[in-house]
Amino acid sequence: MTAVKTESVERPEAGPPLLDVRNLHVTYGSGASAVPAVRGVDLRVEAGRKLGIAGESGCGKSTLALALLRLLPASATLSGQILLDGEDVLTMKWGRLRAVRWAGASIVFQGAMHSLNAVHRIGDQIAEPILLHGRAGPAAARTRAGELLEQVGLPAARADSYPHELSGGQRQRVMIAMALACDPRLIIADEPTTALDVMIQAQILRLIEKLVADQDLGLIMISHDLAVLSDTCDRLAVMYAGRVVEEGPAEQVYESARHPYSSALSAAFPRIGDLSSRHAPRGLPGDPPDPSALPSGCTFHPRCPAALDICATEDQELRVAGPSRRAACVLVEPGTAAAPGLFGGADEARSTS
Amino acid sequence: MTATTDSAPALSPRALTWTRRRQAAARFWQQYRAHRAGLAGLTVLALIALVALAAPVLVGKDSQSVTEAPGGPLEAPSATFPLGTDQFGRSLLALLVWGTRVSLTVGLLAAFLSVAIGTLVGITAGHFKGWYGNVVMRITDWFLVMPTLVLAIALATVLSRSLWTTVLAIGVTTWPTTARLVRAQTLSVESRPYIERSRALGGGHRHIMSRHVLPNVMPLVLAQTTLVISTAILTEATLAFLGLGDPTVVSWGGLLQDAREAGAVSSGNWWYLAPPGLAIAVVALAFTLCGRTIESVLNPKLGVSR
Amino acid sequence: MTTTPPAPLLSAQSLEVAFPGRRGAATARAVDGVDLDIRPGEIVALVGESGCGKTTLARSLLGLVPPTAGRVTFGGEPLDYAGRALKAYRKRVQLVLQDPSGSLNPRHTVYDAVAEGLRIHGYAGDERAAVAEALSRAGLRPPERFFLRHPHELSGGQRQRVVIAGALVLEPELIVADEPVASLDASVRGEILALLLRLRDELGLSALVVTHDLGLAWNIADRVAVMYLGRIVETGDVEQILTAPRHPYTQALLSVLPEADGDPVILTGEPPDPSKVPSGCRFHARCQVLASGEAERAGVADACRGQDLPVLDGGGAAQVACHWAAATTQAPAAG
Amino acid sequence: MSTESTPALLKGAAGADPVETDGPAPAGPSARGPRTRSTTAYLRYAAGKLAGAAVSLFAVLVTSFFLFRLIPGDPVKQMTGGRQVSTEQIAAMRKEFGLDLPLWQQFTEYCGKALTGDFGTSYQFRAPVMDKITEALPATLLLTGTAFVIYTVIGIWLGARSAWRNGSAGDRFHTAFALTLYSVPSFWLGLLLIITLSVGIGPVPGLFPTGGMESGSESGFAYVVDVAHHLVLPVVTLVAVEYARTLLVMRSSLLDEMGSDYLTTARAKGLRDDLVRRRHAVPNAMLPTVTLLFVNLGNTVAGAILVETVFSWPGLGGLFYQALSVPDLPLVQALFFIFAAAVILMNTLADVIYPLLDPRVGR
Repeated sequence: MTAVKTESVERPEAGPPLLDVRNLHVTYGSGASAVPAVRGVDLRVEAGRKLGIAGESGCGKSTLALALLRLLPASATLSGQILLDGEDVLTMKWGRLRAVRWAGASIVFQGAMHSLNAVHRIGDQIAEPILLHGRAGPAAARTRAGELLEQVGLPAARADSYPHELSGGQRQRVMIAMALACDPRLIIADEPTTALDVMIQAQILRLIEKLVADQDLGLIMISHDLAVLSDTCDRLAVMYAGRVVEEGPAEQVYESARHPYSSALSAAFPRIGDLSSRHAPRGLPGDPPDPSALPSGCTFHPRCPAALDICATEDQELRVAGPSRRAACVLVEPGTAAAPGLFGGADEARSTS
Repeated sequence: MTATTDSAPALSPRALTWTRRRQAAARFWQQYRAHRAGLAGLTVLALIALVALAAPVLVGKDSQSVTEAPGGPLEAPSATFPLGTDQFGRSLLALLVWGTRVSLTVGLLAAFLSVAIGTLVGITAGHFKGWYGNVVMRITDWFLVMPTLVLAIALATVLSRSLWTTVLAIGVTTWPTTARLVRAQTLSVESRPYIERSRALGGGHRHIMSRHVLPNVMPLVLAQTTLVISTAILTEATLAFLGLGDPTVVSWGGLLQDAREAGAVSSGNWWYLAPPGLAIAVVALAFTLCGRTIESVLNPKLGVSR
Repeated sequence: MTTTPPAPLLSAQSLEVAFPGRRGAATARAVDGVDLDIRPGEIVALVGESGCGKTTLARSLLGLVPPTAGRVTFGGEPLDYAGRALKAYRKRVQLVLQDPSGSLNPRHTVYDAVAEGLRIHGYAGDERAAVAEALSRAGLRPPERFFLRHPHELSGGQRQRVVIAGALVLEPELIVADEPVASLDASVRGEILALLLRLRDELGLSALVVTHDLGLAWNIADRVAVMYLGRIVETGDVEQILTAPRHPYTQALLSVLPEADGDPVILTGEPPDPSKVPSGCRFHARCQVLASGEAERAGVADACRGQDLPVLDGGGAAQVACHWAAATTQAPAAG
Repeated sequence: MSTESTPALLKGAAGADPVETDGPAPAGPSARGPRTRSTTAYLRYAAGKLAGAAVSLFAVLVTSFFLFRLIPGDPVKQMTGGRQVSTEQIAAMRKEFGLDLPLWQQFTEYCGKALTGDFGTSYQFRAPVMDKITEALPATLLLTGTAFVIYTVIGIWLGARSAWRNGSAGDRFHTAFALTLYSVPSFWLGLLLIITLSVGIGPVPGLFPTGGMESGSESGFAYVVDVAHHLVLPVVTLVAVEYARTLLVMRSSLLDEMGSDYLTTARAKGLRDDLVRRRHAVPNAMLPTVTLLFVNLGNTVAGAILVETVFSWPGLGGLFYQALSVPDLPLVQALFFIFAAAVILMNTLADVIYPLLDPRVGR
């Protein structure tokens, strides 16, 4: 499987990008029961840039997040390259890998209730990586934990609290403070606002945006919510069945997707006030595919409203679909106008059953 | 996701139910078979059950008789008596075979009694959360803090010596564990949304307890039963060893008591002592293995807990 | 849609539900005075953040949580909480829950799950035919293929269809759906919502959809009621409320949507606590209009802080429970 | 037997997980008062538990009195052991032991005296019951205490190791070995140990004494060594049959924790594997195990009856066995009460201590 080379697209800076993922494959299990979760993904994030990864359940986005720091269970096999500051995470020795974890890149996990240890005070949990990576002594680490809490909008005195004493939004703030503890250059946020109320979600997103901008960090934000990602990120990658099927500037991907899947996904988030979506919910027939039983050809073809015969047999790779845009669809010809109006008005293709 | 359950289109609801049950049973066996320990336990149990059933044929009814004992007292193992003889000259092998019946009977009956009480109490206490549940759980807790063995000993002392006393003493003292487990499981089932859906559909107490709670606690109950059987067999042996069993029947615990009284310990007659205890351990272990396997098959999330 | 309002099918009048606090904590007034009507064939969206009491309100409309005060009427008759009458009521009003994996008993087949309602209510007709019919109505065709499946063999969307079929099989008049698509994948949501719309069109089914998602309300609802801290603070036709909201809270909720124009109004602080309902307007502590001094300029700031607002009536007209909105617009706001 | 020992507390904590999107809001941070309020809440909780324990103790007292009155036969006849005694003598004995009074009066007297620690006079030994008990108590405490410490350490250590290497050869071996020993009757194991290690088989000489706690001729340090020598076999027996429970509970609670997200967080922070286990997984998994430990301690006192009997250990268990065979009612009653009280006490202690260990509960 040879993926399209990323070199050609755009490269304004001289040095290597913060993160450069090349042809990453992740497979769970082995032999006949092997389940491919990520099937050849290329991504790059420059310092100070924000990349959104959108996708639905089973598309491999969370596996991808964990793979970036090799946090997957032993049953997973990885191949390809994950270049963090030019150094391949996949070939690192354990000691080097542990040093890179959190200091090079940290993760804001989803569902902060379970991602924090319930029996340790949050101040200690924030200070733990600082001590571990030798950034400060115990006293200084505690002071730093307090500063970090204030940075994310919580009083430093909260350091003495236990996770269950905080609300969901506050716990997510703690997660963010913890992610900043070792001044990483890259933050991976895996569904950081899932299960939060809209108002709290807006607060958290605002916070993340501000911190990333202030400290010139790279951000990878993973979410099922295309609307949120397009609002927050610079670039957007849409994943389907373990692959990136469309990638490009966030606003463009959301507003005028080139791949029928991104187009449908974006239509699933109605714009209030848009009369075409009033009393007309949009979706796709069928379900996201089970990674252990992927359809042949283009994995999206069974649900695709624009599928051609060839789609059932021929795998589609990412191709250039405009300036700094790529999409993996047979209908995409370089240079063509955006979005072949697949989801313009009310149409009958969507009601299956 | 792709199931092979596309059924012939003209089945009646009843036939559908049976098809489903058959499939479930087949699936259960399929998974059970994959556990070697469980399979070993099951094989041992099958063999022992066979021995118990065939005891009259294997060793003859008269082998328990003290007066018509075939050998001399306390003979060492020989070709005639592979495990030697007891102080009355009876063949220990024959007695061991007879003892199988008592151990299995008492174990099964006591476990059944215990689990039946425990399940009933547990489900109702979990379902009716008001004063009923509170009172019942208070009683359960009170039974739970009673040291099981001490209470069983006390009961066996108080009541007349018979197998039924042993069954009762074990059954009455071990049910609270099951009740607590079942209640916890009931509470967890009752907090699931499908219970609310069922209530919203108009389902009453009986409907919810029998259609939703019971099927969901059954795996636990089944596993618990096998585990209680092994406890019951051990407790039966203990009571018999303390001289609180039925003196008219031969049981493994009783054999051990006889051995001790006959001075087998001080004279080093290990062949008198070893086999009955080994038999108890093997049966108890076999039931435990089966129980753990059932548990991990029916409730993989619970894992092998205990 | 609301020219001459027909008699409401389901109606809540001055409904209150309170939960006693645990370990001496204050009583939580989850629903604190709500009037709400749902007319035949109407889809009403009940919108609010978590902890606002919307789920409790839905539960109490179904008789699953007894109200502390006020009453629920169905077809003009007050809801009777005695066993048999409640059971009959539950044949006519059905519940669809958020989590389709949780709302199906993992040990029941699809057939059993759908037939459960029929069995509870002693259905005399052909059970198999009724189940098949409900499944195909819910979009699972051919139904026979699904009879013997267990929930874990289905996808999330299919599970939710099974739950809906289980509700449809009793031929109800109203469905209460609590976050019916919140746990489904975005691309699957549309299909389920389209199903609800189609059921309304084909069967004349009414629906109360409880959701936190304003986009969902825009997609399928006729009317929307925005709930805050146990009260409905703004209600009216979807187009009107969602495009020209008048309550500062509704405005804030709409402004933080990713695709909203203009600056988002991010309310500070934590979600409200129903055991501590503030005096005056219950929103005043977080109100951006009061905070910015605009309410002061309109001369209502004191009222915001000290004067409780009346309960909005349950009918279809656009209403808002806000001193500032009442003072600054000519529209006949309540109060 | 009572492996299911997680207190109601734990279940409450699990059940209170705020999954519900709505309804009565979980006590948020704003609802959490200053520390003083949480302390009073804890004290109220602890007081409730203690009151519950008092009720249980009383119930046990009542049971201990009535249960053994059901034993068929006349205790006085038993005492006289079939000797010819005049009716006057019998009447005098009845009076001596208070058996001439109506049952309810015997009961109130029993309860009243029990409160002051007076459980009457032993029929068998003609001595105050409490004296017999205080005589035997140190032996029991020594035996059960030693065994408890050893099987707790072994159980927790092996349990944690097994879970962490779930499915490995070591895990399978330890689990199988523990289960096997768990299925062995303790008295039988004791007897076998006596035969092999005390009596000796063939050329193998006896290494340990067959029973008792001391040889009686030693003093000073030699006495300590002598007691330790006597202690080995009973302790080995108790540990062998008891450590499995701790191992299995520790193993399963650590297995429960192993998929947890916070462990992924810990790994992502760059922690070494053994630090992830020691600092994060084990403390969480220990919580349910701690409760079990207390319950174990309570149960071991009663569970030692058999081992004490087999090894003629001069403790409470042996005393109980002797008293039962008479039956020596006052002694049986008192011992029954003490065995149950030990369990109640330990359960209560577990309930009271648990919230101090788990920040999620009670405070």
